Amino acid sequence: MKRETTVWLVVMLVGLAMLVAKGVVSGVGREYVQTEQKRFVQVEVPPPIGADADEKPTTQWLPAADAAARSLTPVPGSTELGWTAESPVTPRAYWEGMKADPSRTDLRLSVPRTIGLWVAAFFTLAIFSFLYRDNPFYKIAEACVVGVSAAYWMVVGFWDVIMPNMMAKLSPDSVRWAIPDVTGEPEWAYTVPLVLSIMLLWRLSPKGAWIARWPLAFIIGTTAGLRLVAFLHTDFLAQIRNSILPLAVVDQTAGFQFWPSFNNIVLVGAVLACLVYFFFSFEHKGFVGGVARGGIWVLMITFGAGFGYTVMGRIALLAIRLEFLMDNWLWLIDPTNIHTKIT
Amino acid sequence: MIEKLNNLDRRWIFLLMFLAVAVPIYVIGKTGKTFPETPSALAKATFDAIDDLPDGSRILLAFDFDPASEGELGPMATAFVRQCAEKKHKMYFLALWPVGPQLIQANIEKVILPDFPSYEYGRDYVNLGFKSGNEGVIKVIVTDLAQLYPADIKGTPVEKIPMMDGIRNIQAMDLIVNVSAGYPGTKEWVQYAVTPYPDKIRIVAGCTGVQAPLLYPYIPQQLPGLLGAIKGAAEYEKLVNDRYGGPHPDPKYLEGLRRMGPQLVAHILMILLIIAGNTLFFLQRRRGTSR
Amino acid sequence: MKRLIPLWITAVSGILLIVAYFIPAWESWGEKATIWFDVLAASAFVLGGGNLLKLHLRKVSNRQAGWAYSAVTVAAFVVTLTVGLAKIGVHPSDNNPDFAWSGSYNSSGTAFWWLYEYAFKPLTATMFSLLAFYVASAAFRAFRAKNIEATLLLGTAFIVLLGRTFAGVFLTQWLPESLSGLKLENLTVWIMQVPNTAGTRAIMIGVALGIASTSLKVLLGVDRSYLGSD
Amino acid sequence: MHIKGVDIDHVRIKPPLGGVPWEGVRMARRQRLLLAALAIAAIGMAASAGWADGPAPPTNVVAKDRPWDVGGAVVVSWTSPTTPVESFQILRLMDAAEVKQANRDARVAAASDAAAAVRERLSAEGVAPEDVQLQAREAAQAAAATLLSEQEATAGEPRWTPVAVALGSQTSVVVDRLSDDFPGGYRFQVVAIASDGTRSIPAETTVAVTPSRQPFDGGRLWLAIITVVLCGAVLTFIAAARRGMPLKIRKIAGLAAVDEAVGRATEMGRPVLFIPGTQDMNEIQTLAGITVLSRVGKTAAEYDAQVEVPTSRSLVMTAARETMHAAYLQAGRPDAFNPDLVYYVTDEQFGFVAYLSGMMVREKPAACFYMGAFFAESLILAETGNSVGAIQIAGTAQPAQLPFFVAACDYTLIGEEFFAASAYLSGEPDQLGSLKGQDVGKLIVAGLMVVGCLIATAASITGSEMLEGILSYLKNTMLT
Repeated sequence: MKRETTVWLVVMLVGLAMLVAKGVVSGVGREYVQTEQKRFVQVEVPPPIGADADEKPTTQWLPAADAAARSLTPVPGSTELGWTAESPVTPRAYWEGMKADPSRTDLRLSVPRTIGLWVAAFFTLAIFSFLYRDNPFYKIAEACVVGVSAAYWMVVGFWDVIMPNMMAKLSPDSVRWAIPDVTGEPEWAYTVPLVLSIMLLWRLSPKGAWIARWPLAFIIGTTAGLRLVAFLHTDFLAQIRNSILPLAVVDQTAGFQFWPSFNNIVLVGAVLACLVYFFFSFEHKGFVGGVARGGIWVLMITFGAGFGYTVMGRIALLAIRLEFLMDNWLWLIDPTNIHTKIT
Repeated sequence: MIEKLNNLDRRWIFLLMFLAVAVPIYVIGKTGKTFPETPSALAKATFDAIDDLPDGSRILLAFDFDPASEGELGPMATAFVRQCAEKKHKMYFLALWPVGPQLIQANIEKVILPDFPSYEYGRDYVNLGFKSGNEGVIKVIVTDLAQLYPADIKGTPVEKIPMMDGIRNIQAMDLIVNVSAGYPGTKEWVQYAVTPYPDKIRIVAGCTGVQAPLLYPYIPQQLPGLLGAIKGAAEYEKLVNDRYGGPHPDPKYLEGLRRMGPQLVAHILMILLIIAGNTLFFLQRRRGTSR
Repeated sequence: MKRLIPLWITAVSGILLIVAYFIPAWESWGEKATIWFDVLAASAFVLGGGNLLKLHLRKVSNRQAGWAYSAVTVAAFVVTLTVGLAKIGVHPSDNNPDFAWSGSYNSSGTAFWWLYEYAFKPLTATMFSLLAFYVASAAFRAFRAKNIEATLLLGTAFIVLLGRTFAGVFLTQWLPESLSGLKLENLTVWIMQVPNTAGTRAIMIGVALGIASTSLKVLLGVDRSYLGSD
Repeated sequence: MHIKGVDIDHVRIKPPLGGVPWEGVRMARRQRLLLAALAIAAIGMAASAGWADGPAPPTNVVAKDRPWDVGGAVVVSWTSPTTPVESFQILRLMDAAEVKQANRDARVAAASDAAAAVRERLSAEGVAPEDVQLQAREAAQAAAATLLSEQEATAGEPRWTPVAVALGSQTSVVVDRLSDDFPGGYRFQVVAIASDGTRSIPAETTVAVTPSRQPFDGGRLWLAIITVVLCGAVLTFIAAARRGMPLKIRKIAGLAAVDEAVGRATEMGRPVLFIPGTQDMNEIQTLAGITVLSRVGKTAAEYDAQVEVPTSRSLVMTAARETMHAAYLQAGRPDAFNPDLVYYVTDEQFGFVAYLSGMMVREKPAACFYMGAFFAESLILAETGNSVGAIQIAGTAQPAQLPFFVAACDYTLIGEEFFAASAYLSGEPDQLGSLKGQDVGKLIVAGLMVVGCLIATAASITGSEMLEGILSYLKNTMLT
């Protein structure tokens, strides 16, 4: 065995031992849930008091308790439907609940969620391990993230785009099994994306793969058209507008204002210098070169500021991952007081 | 020696960064102490934009971020929801990012359900959910909300939601509060909602550090208030806590302030690294020229 | 033919949308085109997902180096896709308990949600957080005052880094009120509001022009590499 | 919002059919009742001729469709009376369907308010829940019935709803959120309100007006002109280039490095990695990246280097395959093209990055191109590429990511340069012509900025109203 492997093996074993010790002494990450029986009945809801005389009652599904409270009678022939729902509770809520009434059965440890928590911790550590160097743990994590995320977006695309934005428009009746409240008439314009989609998938067929260029051409054409005006409107015109500033700010009561004037002059001058830098028709020589150089300096200051600002965000991201490990998983810290043992 | 340091294995730097973040989290987590914050003008402007509205105004809360940026944006989102709830504003949640609805739900569960139990879904707040289409969604809902949001996230048609009564589009909102992690986000809201309707739509935003510099050009005409990164979140948290938190605010409302601890240490580390890198560079150059 | 028709499609659809921007009656066309694009992009997942499966399955069947990881990818993909499309563990929505499929595919407690919450989320968020390490290494390695440009870059970053924490406030709090503009936190605000705004604005204007001219080239068929050749 | 005499917070304005209430007005459910009451009170006041103390009414009230708009808006104008006026209130005649709906809503609201009041009172007194329920119901029915009889009593009378307020100094106001097919057209009333809150007799429009949608959006006239000028400039230079006009264009550092990087990869026998951003085909930067790819692909085909193009979008994969195929064909080596090297990974940003990081560490590409729209992944990619010793060339228009590329890559194309790159690399004269067109755009920017700033400065110093007017036209009409 290589020395490095040995060292890492020892580190992992020690870590594991410490984890077990921590678990025995003060506990480690667990997830609890509260279960609840949901019951729904189909009832006739009369129109509200004061409504027009010709308004008809509507048929709705309501939680059984709610319907009973409003003394509504179930629709004849309908059956009560329901299932058991789970909602997460903090360990503290679980302990307090069980302490108050040890016979409660609605509060319990959730095995899938607890396993999930540990899986998440494993994945977190596996990604971090890449910082040391590429290794099998990272490779597993990488393989998982690629597979899960690719499928994740396919599922989102199907349920959030294809179903409501194409199928529901083309034929509302055909999607009622999944989107029961869908209304409206079929919109035949949506045959266009349907046809284009089919053409796009034509690529999979051995013949006529070039058909797929048509939808591509459509996408690129519409994109170019939309962006051209939108960018000229919002970024081009609006940015010129915002750059039109008085170079000498004079307040009618207070007189000449030095700092606002200075800032405006710097701002306008800097924008112009940067524009000169982007000018393609002239070589950066002589006067133009000098101004362009000033433009680069402004850009560099901009980049420096951007860098400094962004660093903040990146550190917060790391902080939240480490908080997850220390707080949710290892129970080392408890800033929001949710898993410190109650006595 | 200089040569060796210059080619320092970057894993040492990684280790330093790890410690710079992990140690403060542990210490602050154990002691609960945070660093003091002085709110900046922009944070105050954001706070005032929400606070100066009469109680019960309509606020559109667009949560355009994902769990990956929750570290920066989570505390802002929480504080926004809390301030709106304290001001009794009507909250309309929606998301342009597919995972936004989960984050909306998480904030409802974190703030509204425990601390504002009298608030009723559909009357005081509503979750309209996610719609795909990026800025296209904005372009549609500025004139016609029902076209894309015929129902809320639970599938309840908007006609049956009391607080949606009379709302044809988002021009009916008194303010848009956007929490944004990138595209689509604050820039698109400014471009497609505020710019075409400058008199009717107002927006304040909280965004990640990386976006903030890009949004400065829109301040203050198109974007009166902006919270940049966790620092902005911490400043805003302080403003909200000072107004509504009482002497001992709930620790869940101090997340941003707590996270400023690792931030400070990590920033100092970054600064030291820049100094170290340059010292090495100059030492090396001097040696290079004297040779 | 194989290139001419696509070129016409591009030109006509693009120019129509430009014109539609100015014509109130057509204004909604742009929105419709955006929705259609999403539908197309969602349909294209079949191409992408199919390609992913093909590549990894080939790796597995050829027993290429690292084939076991490809098998993991395939397994993760298939499992996620199945539980997501089949809505495994999803309860009906509260408004329609009689429609078994009416629940949201990602509601809490479902198998798809589990994968999202305990695999997707930690994996991507941790990957994102690696940036904290990389910025540190970049600061050490790349931020060196080699010339004026680099010095400006690192100097600004330096001030902003300090100015955005308590350290900056602490370091320059001794400055008298008359020089408060030089306090690091105020200097940071000035940098953001003046030079940074100017630089960003110039980039935005340039980008808008670049996008306009690139779009135009595409519409006119001057730039047509994306269409391939026969 | 408070203007004396018009307490907006207590007016619930019923929008036109399916419309939204006029902005700035908050709607609380119980305020519906107040609106109904107010409308009835207004009529009642008129009937009792109690205007004696109020100011003189405005005259010449005219409503006209707002020209060159998208419809749904009307301009109401009037002549102010000679007596001092604090504000004006503008009201609109409701049609039968609106009145019916408003009456219904008012009754439902009154009923639910009455029930709520009873419930609150009785619960506090400790009355049994069933009794509370019963009494609340009775109270609700009574309230609804009372209101219904009131409504029936005034059924034939015209009902006016407030739609706007104006300051005393104004003589016109835009009323929007109207419907383009309101039966019979809209009629308006204008009421003058004095500083003590007394109201004048309402002055009515004589002709009904229907808003309409015009064929052109006048508010975008200047945008249209600027679009035409810019596109025209690009087209002119493209045409000039085609006629053989020599075009001088400055060099861009970094572009020369493209060929060099591919050459180096060939020498080292390692692959070239090309990433066309992480956005889809509806992003122009992706298109620009793909155009650069066609050049890189062609060079690689000539050198016989291997180019790997992982994409994070299926459509980009499709387009990139077409491009690479064409590039190999152009280089005369179509047989060497391997479509499997252009492949889809995952749409998820960080899933894509996780894959790329691992792949870069394992395959150690000699050259990495990042050309397209990038977000947070920029630095992860650039740092990983750096750690494996690759030459890195980046191009993006995402200002936020430029600092990272500038810090960690060998060459970076900044913003507009990135779009220009495709034109340079192609070397075709008409592509270069477009760059000259872009320069015209920058001249327009500079000209407008200089002129605008001079006017603004002069206006600020002199305080001249004429200059302020010009400035306002420039900023608020031309440039919005």
